[in-house]
Amino acid sequence: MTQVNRLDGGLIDRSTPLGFTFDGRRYGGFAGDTLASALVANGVRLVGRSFKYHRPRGIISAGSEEPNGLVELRTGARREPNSRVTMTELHDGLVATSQNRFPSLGFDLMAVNDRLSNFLGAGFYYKTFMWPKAFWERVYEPIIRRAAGLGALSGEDDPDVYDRGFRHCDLLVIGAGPAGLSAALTAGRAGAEVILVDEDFRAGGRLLQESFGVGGVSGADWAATVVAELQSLPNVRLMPRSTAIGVFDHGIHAVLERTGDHIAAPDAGKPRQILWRVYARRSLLCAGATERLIGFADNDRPGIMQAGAVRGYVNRFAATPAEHVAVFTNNDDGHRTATDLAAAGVDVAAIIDSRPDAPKSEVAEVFAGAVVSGTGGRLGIGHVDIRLAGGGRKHVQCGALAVSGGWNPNVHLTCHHRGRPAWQDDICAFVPGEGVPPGMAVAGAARGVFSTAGTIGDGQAQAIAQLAEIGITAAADTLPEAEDAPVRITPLWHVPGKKRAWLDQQNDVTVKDVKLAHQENFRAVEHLKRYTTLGMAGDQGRTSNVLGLAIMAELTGKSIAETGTTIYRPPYTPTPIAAFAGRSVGRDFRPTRLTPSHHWAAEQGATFVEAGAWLRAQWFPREGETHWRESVDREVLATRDSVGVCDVSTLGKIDIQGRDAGAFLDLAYSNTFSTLAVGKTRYGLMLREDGMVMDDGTTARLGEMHYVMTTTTANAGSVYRHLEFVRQCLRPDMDVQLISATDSWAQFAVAGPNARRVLQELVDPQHDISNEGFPFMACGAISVCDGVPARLFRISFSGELAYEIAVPARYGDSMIRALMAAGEPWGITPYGTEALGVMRIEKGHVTGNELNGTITARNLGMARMVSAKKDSIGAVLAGREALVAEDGLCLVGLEALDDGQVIAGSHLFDAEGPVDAAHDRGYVTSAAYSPHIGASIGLGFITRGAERHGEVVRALNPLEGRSALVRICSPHFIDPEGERLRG
Amino acid sequence: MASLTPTTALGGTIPFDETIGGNRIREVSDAAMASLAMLKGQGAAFKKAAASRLGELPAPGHAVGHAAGHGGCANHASTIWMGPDQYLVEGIDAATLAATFGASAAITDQSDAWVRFDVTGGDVVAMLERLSGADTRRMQAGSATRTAIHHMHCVIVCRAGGTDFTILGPRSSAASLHHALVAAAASL
Amino acid sequence: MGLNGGYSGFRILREGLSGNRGWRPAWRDPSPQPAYDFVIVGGGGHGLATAYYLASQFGEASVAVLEKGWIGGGNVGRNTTIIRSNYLLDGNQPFYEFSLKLWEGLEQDFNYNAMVSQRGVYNVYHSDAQRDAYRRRGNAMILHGADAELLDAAQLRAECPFLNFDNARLPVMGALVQRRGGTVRHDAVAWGYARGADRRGVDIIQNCEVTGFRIQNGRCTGVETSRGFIAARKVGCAVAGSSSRVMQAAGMRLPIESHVLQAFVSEGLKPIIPGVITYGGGHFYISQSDKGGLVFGGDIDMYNSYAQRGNLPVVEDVCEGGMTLMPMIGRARMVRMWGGIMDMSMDGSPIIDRTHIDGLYFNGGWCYGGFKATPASGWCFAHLLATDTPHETATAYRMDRFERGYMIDEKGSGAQPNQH
Amino acid sequence: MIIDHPLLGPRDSQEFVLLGDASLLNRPDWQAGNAGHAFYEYQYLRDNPAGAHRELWYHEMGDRSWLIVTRDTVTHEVLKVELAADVAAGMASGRRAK
Repeated sequence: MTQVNRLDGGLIDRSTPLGFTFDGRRYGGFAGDTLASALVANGVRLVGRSFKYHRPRGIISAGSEEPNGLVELRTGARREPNSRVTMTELHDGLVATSQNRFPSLGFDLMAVNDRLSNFLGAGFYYKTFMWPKAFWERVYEPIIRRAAGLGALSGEDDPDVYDRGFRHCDLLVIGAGPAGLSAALTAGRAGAEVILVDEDFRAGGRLLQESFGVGGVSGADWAATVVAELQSLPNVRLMPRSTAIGVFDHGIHAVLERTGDHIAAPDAGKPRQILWRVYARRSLLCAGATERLIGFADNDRPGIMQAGAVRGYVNRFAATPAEHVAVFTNNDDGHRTATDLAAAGVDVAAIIDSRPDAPKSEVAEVFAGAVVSGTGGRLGIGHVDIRLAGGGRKHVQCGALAVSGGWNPNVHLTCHHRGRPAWQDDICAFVPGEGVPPGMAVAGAARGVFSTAGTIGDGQAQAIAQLAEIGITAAADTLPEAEDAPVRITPLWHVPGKKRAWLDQQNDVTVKDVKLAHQENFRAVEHLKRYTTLGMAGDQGRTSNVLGLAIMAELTGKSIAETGTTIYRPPYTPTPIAAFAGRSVGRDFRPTRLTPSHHWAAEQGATFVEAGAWLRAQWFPREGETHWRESVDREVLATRDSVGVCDVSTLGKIDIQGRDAGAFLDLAYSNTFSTLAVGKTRYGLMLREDGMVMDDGTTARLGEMHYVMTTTTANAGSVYRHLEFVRQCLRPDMDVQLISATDSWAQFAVAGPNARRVLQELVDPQHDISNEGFPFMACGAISVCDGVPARLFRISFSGELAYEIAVPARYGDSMIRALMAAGEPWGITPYGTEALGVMRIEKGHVTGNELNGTITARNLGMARMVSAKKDSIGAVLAGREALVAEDGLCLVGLEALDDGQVIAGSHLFDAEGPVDAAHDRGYVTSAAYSPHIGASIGLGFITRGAERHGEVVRALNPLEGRSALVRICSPHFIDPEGERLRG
Repeated sequence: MASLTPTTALGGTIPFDETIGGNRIREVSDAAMASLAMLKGQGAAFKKAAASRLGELPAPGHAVGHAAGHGGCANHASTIWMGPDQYLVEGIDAATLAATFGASAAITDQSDAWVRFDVTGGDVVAMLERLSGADTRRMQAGSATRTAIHHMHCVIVCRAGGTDFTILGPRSSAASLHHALVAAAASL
Repeated sequence: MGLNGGYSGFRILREGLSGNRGWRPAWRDPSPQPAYDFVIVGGGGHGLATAYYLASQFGEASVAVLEKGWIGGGNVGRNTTIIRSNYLLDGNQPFYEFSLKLWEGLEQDFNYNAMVSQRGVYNVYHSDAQRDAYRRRGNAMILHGADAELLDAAQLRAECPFLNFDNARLPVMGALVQRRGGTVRHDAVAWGYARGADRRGVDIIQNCEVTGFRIQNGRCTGVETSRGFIAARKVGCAVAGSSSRVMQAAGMRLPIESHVLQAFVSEGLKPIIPGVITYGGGHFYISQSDKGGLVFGGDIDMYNSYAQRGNLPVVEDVCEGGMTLMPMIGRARMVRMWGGIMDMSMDGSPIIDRTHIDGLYFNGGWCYGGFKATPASGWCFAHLLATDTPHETATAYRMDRFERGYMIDEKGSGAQPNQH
Repeated sequence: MIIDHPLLGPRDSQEFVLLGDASLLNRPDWQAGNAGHAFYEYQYLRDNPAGAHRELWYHEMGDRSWLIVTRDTVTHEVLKVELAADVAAGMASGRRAK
């Protein structure tokens, strides 16, 4: 199809034609077009449907504020709903599809809502759909939900990658219009580190859209010259296609750079977008302004546009919205549009200027003091009805209507710290007010300085002032000649009338809705917004808020300043969720920690399990084993019968040194460590200050001034942080130093009757590890395999004769292979976390399942471990009334009767008696099948448990319809006297 | 008796070494590292020992080359500031340090605590910009900072401004850190 | 209440045909009387609900709600609209279940459609230990008379096929589901209670800031406000977010810190998320509004704040979790992020109790769970105010539980508010 | 947010873990007669000011220092940053002086 509305000139590259489709139809455009300008050039006016009434919608703007021109862009997994055509850079083969219509954009059945609008006014749904009760979810809501939303997600995983980035600068300039370019140039020449961001793909802002020149050349050429100089400065970074979406505390700005949206798809490994965190010592907002429309009857027909946008399409993109264009304005700006249209050879049908003192025009008849009282046309504007100053009426044919209601400075980023804009009467607009983010200044149109000369001068002045605050001196250069017209505007918010006049075109909020909100006492601006949904659409009110509250001000008789505004929040423009996530998604959501024997375990075909940040071997399936239980049972039995080996490197290890190391541990642990002999290990219980158990583990004393603490895998980080708190904040007087040694060591548990025999194969002969020479709970620095430094701890989690042998992590892979080889004669069996879990339950050792943050030492039956002879964290608050209650919870063992199963998460009840919340006696924390005992066993907490060993209780799991009788017993199912440990 | 052979943090026998675009990413697995922390009230003895073995101690946020005859820390044998009274010493084993410092310091071997990647090339800063909030653009030889890379606690040491950096990360997270570096280099 | 003034489909037709001129203000804007029997400080959801139930359930006629700004402007106006009663502990479960039951009959009760939508709340689990903890919780819910289901991976996949079953950092193993949980149009809750209370004679007074309490020999006799002194037989404070600030005027220090919780909404999209989904491997939960916006959130910002705005790290953390759990939302665009101020208590559970000052009552410490609690909180606070005895479902919410050791700590994270 | 570390200069707050009110430095005497009540107040009661607030930040992804940050909870402005160890040492010596 030929580009019927394409004009001569413009900033497009006619040597690079591009093809695209909209709703399946093929169109042509050029490099330098946006999808919007290409659609305009092709005479496409109808691009969408409104949210509620499904009214025909056309493009009204040429910028990121566009509320109507929303399409589904691309196809398949890359489909992007609600994409603004005005921000979509045209690329060859681009595919766009209209939204929220059925069956077609031209004929939309849902448009019946428009006929029912009298019954569908603001908040109608709050007043009905209540009867019959059940109908809301079954009937009404499904209907409402089906109508919800505009575009649709593909439902497929986003195939693109997104990067995050970090940049630092002295001055961040937001917006590369005349003010921003001038500011960046001033700061750049002064040698400051400058970052200049602009959401457009071409720098220049309004200069690209206006016809007037700067310094004797066209605005676009002046911009190009400035850009060239900025690019030559090493201390200046230009970031096109980059939107400052949010201002956060202390000069942190979020900037979204679209690196892959102007092409069909990013290259492999390259990001679609980058979310930059820009640390700016100072920032300068040069975001320009957004033109307002005016409320009048049927002001939402396709073809009705911002007058400035019409200029933009004509001047920058060489595209006119129609052959005959009328202009409706309350300020001088509309006349510029008329002039530029005429200069481009487009017929200006009429200039309707609401001001009685409207200026004359060379290019068209001016109806001074007149207003547009209505429009007509099917799926787009065909004519305007004019109410003349004298009261007469006139009917003018046109294919487009350019409307200017004045300009709103883009103050949004100044409100991101909940700042409130201030009303400025002479320009009839809000300008930055109280609460602008510290470090930010505003220049140019964004603070109501509208003339080109004014913005260029203001940009320079504000840049100099901002840099001065951080001790950088910048010089003022002579400014180029440019237009310097004053703002001449007489406010007109809406043309009174019976028919609906639109304010928020996406959400279908009309003047009538504002009146209804006022009538029902939703008069506070926030109530107005929330009741009518004014300003809750994709543009977040950029095209509608001021109109709406101006009308509310009229109704309440308050001034606009008193009426105030709602809050602008980040992001400035809609931002893909994926961009905030960057690379930390999927498997890379968080880093994965691998054990030193990981690669070996993978070779063995181990099944792995996530244990916090770690990936650990869960079990090692063997040929012919069809169910995980077979593998786990085998691993347990082999360990208890002969010897097993397990990588326990994940346990936290903290090196504690200093003359006060023992005293330090006495404070951190509830039991005593200063008395521990060198070469010995002791179990330690660590409480939070509130008396609950924080962590437990064994701590070894390697020297007079040297301890090594072991923490649980899960708490390694938080325990280290806590110890640093004790060291730095509570006892800075103590001589103690901490360092994490978790990653330094590859540590293996070697457990079972033959554990010593295996180790003797590897431990260098000079070290005596016999039962006498190295008894239970002994520890020491030794060497293995001819002098490799190692640490040996005789501790046992399994309840068997066991050691933990640690070698430098680099030898971990080699060490596990050596252990397997040395243990072969005894059939050494590697075991994973499942078997580890079974054996610790059999032995009654607690883990995270038991230590759930509400458990005291007393609950664990370890009350005596909380020394009363010394100060230790948690000891005092552990003595509170409820925590020492006689009928408190007690850790017990649980054994299923008659082949039943103990299930973790079951609640415990007396065997006879009611089963309801009031009679809940406790719960099961851990459960496993014990191949050793040949029954399902578990650990749990039950009231008065210590006194109830032998009693049978009911373990109830109604969630899964299960119930079992279990016998309470000691948590030590295995070797309660600990003979195996000491063997 | 069996003899043990070391592997690199990434699990290989030869260190990873690849050039992606303008950047070279090289795993360094053979450097001795030890943490050195001054004990309370030992200031004088500690500083004396430090002077004899290390020379000048780095100020916060810095690393200082300690091997005689080489300037700065470009020779990868430097003392890195880690925290108040805490340092990480490259290129000297813990036993030697212990002998030097005696009871004036707490010394712990850290040779196996870290994975170390040296990243060099013209686009290194552009690559680090995608990984860390540290102002690597302004880092000069001898700047060193502990910071986060993709939720991992890392140390970034600048060997030569703009072109030559060392990144230390937790050894157990070597694969994740490596993946992050390679992805960043490839995304430029 | 008759048809005249009441809301109904018929009324909408009638008004629609007569130019919608008959709609009256949803609530009056009266000037404050010199004295009331009950003064409720705070015109948020809990304050308005308290006034509504004082009038509707306890027959109290002389009630005023004092709001320093516009009603519904607190957390009822800035939350993620979720209702549920999937609590573990005896001190909490019955209360939240009571609340859920009130939600189920609320709209007919106050004649306002708040769009209570019971589309289910899914808590996804990612490890055996997490499943066991959810099982314990689900069983507690059932034992207290609430509903709960435990889904395995296959069952969850059938209901939420878009979850990242194959490539997530932590495996998606199943979910604890409460079918009766869901969402509610949050603003409508405030307006519905306000309208219902107003129609029962309650004075709702906006732009009236309480600046102090008049306390004479240990008894609170009224409040000083920006519009003068207002006498009251009993004063109830429901100002979660600002509790410490307000109660300081009565010389009280609370086991509460104020923190900011951020929330986010996307552009309107065709329906794609079935219910409320919560990620157990990070900080992320999401639902989809009747307008089509994806409404999601995650963890609090960690630092004390009264600023009603947050910072980037949490935004990124939430989106990382969201993209990891459901990568299909990547190309959905966020249009707004905002922050509300939470009363983070020392055990993550609220306080509804008398104070050491006669005639002064306190309701607060709601953490980020206040919205779902609105009806029960209002009912129980009204019960306490009217009868001076705690409601049976709120007996555990005592001020002195910390000193005596009766914490209600669902997460087990102890006395660190930013961990709850 | 940016925390101006006394030793390292401006750092992104994302490198830190926040514990809470700096009053946690004032751990009561475990042997005092009213220790139970004192520890209750220490552990559970907060001023929670709307304004300047002294709070404990831990440089987890940094030098592992605990800092006392004085920050305005309404504006988020950081007014002062100190090393907690210095402050705690000062308090200890203050106690000894008494």
